[in-house]
Amino acid sequence: MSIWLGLAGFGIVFFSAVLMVGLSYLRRKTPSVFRDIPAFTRLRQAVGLVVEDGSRLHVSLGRGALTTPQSASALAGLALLRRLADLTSAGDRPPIATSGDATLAILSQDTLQTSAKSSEQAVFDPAAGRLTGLTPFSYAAGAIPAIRDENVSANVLMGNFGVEVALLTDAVERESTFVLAGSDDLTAQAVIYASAPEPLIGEEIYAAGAYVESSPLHSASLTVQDILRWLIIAAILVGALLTLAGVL
Amino acid sequence: MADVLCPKCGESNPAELENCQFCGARLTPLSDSKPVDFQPIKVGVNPVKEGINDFEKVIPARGDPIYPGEAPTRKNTSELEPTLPTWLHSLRKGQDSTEGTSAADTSTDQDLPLSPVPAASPDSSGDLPDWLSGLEKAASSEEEEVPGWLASLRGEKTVTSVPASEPASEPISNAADNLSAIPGDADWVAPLGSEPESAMPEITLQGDQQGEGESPDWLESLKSETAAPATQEKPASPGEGVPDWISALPSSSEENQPASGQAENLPDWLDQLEEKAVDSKPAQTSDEGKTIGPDFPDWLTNFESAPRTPDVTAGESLPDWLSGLEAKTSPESAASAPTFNSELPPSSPAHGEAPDWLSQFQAEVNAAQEQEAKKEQFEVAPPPSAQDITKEKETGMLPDWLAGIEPGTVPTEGTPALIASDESTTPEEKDAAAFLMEMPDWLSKLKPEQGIEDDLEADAETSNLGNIEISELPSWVQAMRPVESVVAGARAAPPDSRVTEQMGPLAGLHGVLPVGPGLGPLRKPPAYTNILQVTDGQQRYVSTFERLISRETQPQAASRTRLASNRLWRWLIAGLLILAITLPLVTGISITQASKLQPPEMINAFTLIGSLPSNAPVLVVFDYEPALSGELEAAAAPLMDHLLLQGPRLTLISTSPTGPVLAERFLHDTDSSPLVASHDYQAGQQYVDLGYLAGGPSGVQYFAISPSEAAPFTLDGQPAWQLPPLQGLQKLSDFDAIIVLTDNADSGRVWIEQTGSTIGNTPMLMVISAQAEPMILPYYNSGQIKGLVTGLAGGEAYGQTFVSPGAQTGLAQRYWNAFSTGTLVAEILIVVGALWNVVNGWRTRRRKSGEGI
Amino acid sequence: MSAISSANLVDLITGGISFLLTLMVLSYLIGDNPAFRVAVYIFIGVSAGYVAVVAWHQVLYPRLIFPLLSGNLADRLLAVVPLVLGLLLLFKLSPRTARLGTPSMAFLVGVGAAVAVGGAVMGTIFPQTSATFRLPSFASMSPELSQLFNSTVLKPNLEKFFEGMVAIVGTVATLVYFHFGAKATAFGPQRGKLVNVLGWVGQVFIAITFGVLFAGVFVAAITALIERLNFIITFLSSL
Amino acid sequence: MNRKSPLSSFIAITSTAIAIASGVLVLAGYFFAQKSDGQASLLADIRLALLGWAITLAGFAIFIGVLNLLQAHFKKIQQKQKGSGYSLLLITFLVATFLFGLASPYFQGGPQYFNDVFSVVQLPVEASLMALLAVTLTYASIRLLRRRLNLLSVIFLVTALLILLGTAPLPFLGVIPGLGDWVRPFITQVMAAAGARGILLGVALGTLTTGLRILFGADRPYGGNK
Repeated sequence: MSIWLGLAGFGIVFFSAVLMVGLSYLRRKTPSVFRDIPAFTRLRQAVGLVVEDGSRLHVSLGRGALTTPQSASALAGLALLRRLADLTSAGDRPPIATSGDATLAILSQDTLQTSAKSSEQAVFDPAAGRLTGLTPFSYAAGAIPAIRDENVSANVLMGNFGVEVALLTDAVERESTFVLAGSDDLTAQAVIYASAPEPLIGEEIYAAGAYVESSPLHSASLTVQDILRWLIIAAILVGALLTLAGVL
Repeated sequence: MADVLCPKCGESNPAELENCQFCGARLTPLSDSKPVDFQPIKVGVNPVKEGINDFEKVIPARGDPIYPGEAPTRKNTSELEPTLPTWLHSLRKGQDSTEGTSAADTSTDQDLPLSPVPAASPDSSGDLPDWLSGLEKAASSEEEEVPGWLASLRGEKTVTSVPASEPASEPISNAADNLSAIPGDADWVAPLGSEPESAMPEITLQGDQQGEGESPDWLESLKSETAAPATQEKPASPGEGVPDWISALPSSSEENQPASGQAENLPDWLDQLEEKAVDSKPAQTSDEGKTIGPDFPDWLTNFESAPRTPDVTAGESLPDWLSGLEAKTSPESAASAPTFNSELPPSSPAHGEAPDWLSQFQAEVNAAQEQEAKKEQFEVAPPPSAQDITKEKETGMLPDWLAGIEPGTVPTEGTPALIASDESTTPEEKDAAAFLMEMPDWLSKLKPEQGIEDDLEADAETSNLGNIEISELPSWVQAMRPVESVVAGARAAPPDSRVTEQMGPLAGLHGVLPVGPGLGPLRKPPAYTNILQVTDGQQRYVSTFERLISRETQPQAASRTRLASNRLWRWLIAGLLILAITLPLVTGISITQASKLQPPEMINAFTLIGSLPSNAPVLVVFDYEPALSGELEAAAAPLMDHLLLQGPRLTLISTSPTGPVLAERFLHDTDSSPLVASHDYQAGQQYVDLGYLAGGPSGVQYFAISPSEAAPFTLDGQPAWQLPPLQGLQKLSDFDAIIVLTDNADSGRVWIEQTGSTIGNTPMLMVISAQAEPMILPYYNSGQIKGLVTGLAGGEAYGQTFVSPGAQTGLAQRYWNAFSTGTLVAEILIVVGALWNVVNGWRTRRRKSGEGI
Repeated sequence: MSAISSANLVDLITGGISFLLTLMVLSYLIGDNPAFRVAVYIFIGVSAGYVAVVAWHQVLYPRLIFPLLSGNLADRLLAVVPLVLGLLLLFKLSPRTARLGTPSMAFLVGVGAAVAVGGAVMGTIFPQTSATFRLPSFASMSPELSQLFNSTVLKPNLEKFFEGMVAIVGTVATLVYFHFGAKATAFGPQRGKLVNVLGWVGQVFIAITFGVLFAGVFVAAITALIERLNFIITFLSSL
Repeated sequence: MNRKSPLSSFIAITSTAIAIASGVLVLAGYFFAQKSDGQASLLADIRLALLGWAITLAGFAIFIGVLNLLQAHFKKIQQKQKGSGYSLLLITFLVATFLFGLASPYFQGGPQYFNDVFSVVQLPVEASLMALLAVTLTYASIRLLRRRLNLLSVIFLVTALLILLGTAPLPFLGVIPGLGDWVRPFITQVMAAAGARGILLGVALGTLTTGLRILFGADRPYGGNK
């Protein structure tokens, strides 16, 4: 039984992989259109303002350890960080990246360094990618000073958070700066929904790549998600009918 | 247009003559110029710069331009000549490249006048089948000259997508070679070949064989042009088209070198390369836009606005084009969406105008009074760019510039838009998007016609765009003039040195263009601008522009002022909550009767615990953060009290680093959990603490498969599985019960899902924080969890169901009153506060609207 | 005697420290202030140190040092790989040498991505999908027509059936809400009618879900507040 | 990123190769964990081994992270930046805790004292931070309608209030009948569960594609060029 389950799982992954590659090539000819997510629009404006007034951008990547399934949200956050770092590369100061997991902190430094190099900025400050704490709350508490003291005018909280995200959104609210927040954790999403002006719900955080970067592969991923989505819906409905009929 | 004025001597000649009968200077190219001229430029990357540097370089090569000081009115047609080289050059390049590859071209030339589309199709089908289809579709839907445009558009598409990946993947020098060795390089032929086809209709309208006659020296001019950048690939040649080309390449090749090597991420680097190569387009259209002398803003606005005509018309007929347009809005930039949408309406009128605007332009060429009309605009035209230059100089707000240009290019262009989704990897693009906010405001000011009136509405701005299309073309024609004088001065210069211009508005061009990877338009440009001769007219516009900037920064301030945080509310909430909680705790009065709720899942847990045999091995998982220890200790205390009363052998484990300590504390700390601590369980005899189980889900799975391997040691580092509490336990299913204390739905799910296959008949109970309930409850309903205690309420209910023999009251009971009062106060606060905020917000909104009226 | 007093003293000191720290943190309610900062930085330092210690005692020692010192050849060989990768990580300490540590991070990222994908498919997509269509089958509901009207069988089943239906609608609608694909129109990207309608229903479900979760978080938070205040009170009363 | 040295491009290539290879292996271990006879397959063993390494490596990374933390705060102190006093505090407590923790197993009652350090410093602070949320969240929900005044926000608040009323008894009244035993369970177990499921499935889809992009080597956060 579990063998079949494994095969099915493999099938899904393989199917989506093929779809992604194929679509990413099609996308080059006919790009796809995606629904408007206002949060990203505002993010662009905020980033623009950051570059203009020489303030700083703060990206917080959460505390999802790489060895856990929660890593994906952090990886999405890293992809976004790279884009934003490029966008603000000409700003007076590079963005700050805070994270609650050591591996993420290292990755954020790599990302910022790469961006700094590609934008030919000689100076790269490793302190720009910080580990602010190794437990969820110490991480959040450690990120608060970054939000308050470093002339940050736009915050992006994207990654695996728990309820501690409320501390961050609250600190941002006190500073009345911009914040775009999203998490893969449901409780965190609920908190964000209530406490952040620009919440990203559910899988929207994974769309950041496509909305901010829009490389063919990213937009292809969204289309793949849509396709799988409808497959799942179909599965649910069929399954429901079958159970009703007593087959399952 | 009966007569043509000779560009050199100004005498008028019969139109059919190709050379001036008086001075022998070439005449005909002029008439071809307009149509072909802006096509390549508007359409794609290279054409734009090719156009530009052709224009710079071919001027010397071609016959004498107007002499400086001659009255424009007399020389009106010859003023237009400067524009020749642009199209002419691209045309020539196209032709000789196609000649270099396929002899079919010449034949197609003859065919073209009869039927443009078939003409294009034969050899297009040869190398570029995909745009052929688009071409045919287009031809069906467009009038006379449009097919050509479409063809070129299609051609452009292939230009960017096909060859791009090639040169980009190799070192710059090779890429440069590719450029210079045009006939040799197939990739190059494709795009270049596509251009002449697009141009054909117009060419054949007026003397095309003449075009062929000239081919040799075009070839060399072409060579010189491409060779120049190839040899000197350095930031100092921005005005160049090709250097840009290359400047774009480093960014791609450099960034991709590591990638290009490896086979695994082929898809990635391939598309990256294409992206990068494509990037060169927005990159340098914008760069020219901001750096090149006065005329360029108009150029760009022209070239951007012009293509709109075919594209939009095509947009109706060709769905994929339309999707191309759409593509801009969502994937590329959410920000560009509004502007794009707002732009569509004006663009459709635009395409209505453009065709006749074209023909009208042809007619205008010789009409003096028309020229006069344009001269006004010419006076107006340069300043915007003057403003820009000064603007770059003072405030590093180039992105606005870009933004100003992008909306023009990006949403309106059909085919490039297809690429645009790739482009957007360039910082520039992003910036443009990021700044689109400000763009409408000042771009609208940039339009000479618009002057300094400011309205922030997008539709107003787009209407401006609409006007530009009609009115601005003349201005760039005019704008050639100063350049003429410059070039006339530097005519003798060799092809390469034409790059470095000494004076005139175009001067400094080359110091300007940022070259190299990541050099976004956000970059503050080098101080080259001081060699600009700024006329007082330009000065006027500079000041104007400063005003614009200052105005433009205002919305920024506005957007900064968000809802100010309200301290008073915080203090009020804090004070009331603390008061409401402290009073019951201090006084200890009971104002709330015990909960009568007996959730079935809690009852199940109760009966299950009660049914455990004594000395039963029980695994207790401590998976909560210290932050929630208060809630979970209160919730779990009654259950654990009940459990310990059965005298089981406990095995403790945790997947959070802090878990083990919390477990120890929970078992022993008399303050935080008197109920449990009273049992005084002894480590090693009655329970074993396996400590921290690293690795999250996989760790749990590992533990589920083989506990003794996954967690071999106790908290204090001694081998655990020989200790009495673990005697005779090998598998997870050997435990009589598994109790998971967690605050986090994820870790709860992990334990349920990862142990599912190995847990056997061992029942799993959970004590969870209230926040995890909705995610965990389904597993109770599905029978994967046998019992559940949720939060303080669950603990209290359990405490009601199971009365500790010592008749001690657990934390839950002690907290219960405070909990009820505290929650009540919070509820009231929320309701009142929310209403207050609604009313307030409504009032402020009404006040605002009142001011607005 | 002295032992007792010393024990009390220890309790007093430890309790006093916790008490002070609690007050310092709660002072954040008034506003950000040095006291809060001090408490937070101490907290960060201690927790980081604590986690590092746990990492040593519970991860590195048993998984790396122990096998290397007292393991058989296979164990040692297996332990060498993470040792090398770990040493490479040390290069990450300086931006100049950081590149050398890249392979280790690449390994972590690769494994992490795989764990994420595997967990998403096997851990969420399959179980959650199958869990959604748990409806009482009509077969079980009415083995015989006579039983169909037997309320003891029918009523709970009908309830279950209704709940199951709501669950299906809710799940599907929520899924649909996230649908990204759209058609560009003059008014920006628009989704199909059906998608919009279902998506709106989904949004309602999302709002309800978040409401429930938010209430849960709030209860947890207020319980923590109660626990803290209770601690303060007990400490003060113990003086 | 690195046009400079062939070394760096070599590193980039090998890194991407490592990432993809390890990822694919682990993934295969997920799906083909069991042989037909139900025994763990070779792939499953490989996966466990790789995961073991990853976990160990993550342990290493914690130390790197701690060292980074120390670096950053040392720098703050050296440059006498604002708040360097706090940094000093942090460093002191970090080092002290760490050394004490390392030494604790080797003297009498050490582990107990170490646990005390935890429950004296970390636990109260974390619990207090959580307690702060009670106020923060109340404030947030009050501001919500000011920020986004729409039907969904209202639904959100009303649901939250209903759940609160159904969870906590009112003084002197107890839980409102019907609310605690019918409305709350229905909302929580049926509606919220359904919504949560939908969101979780969506998140899983996003996770899937994000992970795949990594496995393609398309996204390379590890200092690749993307």
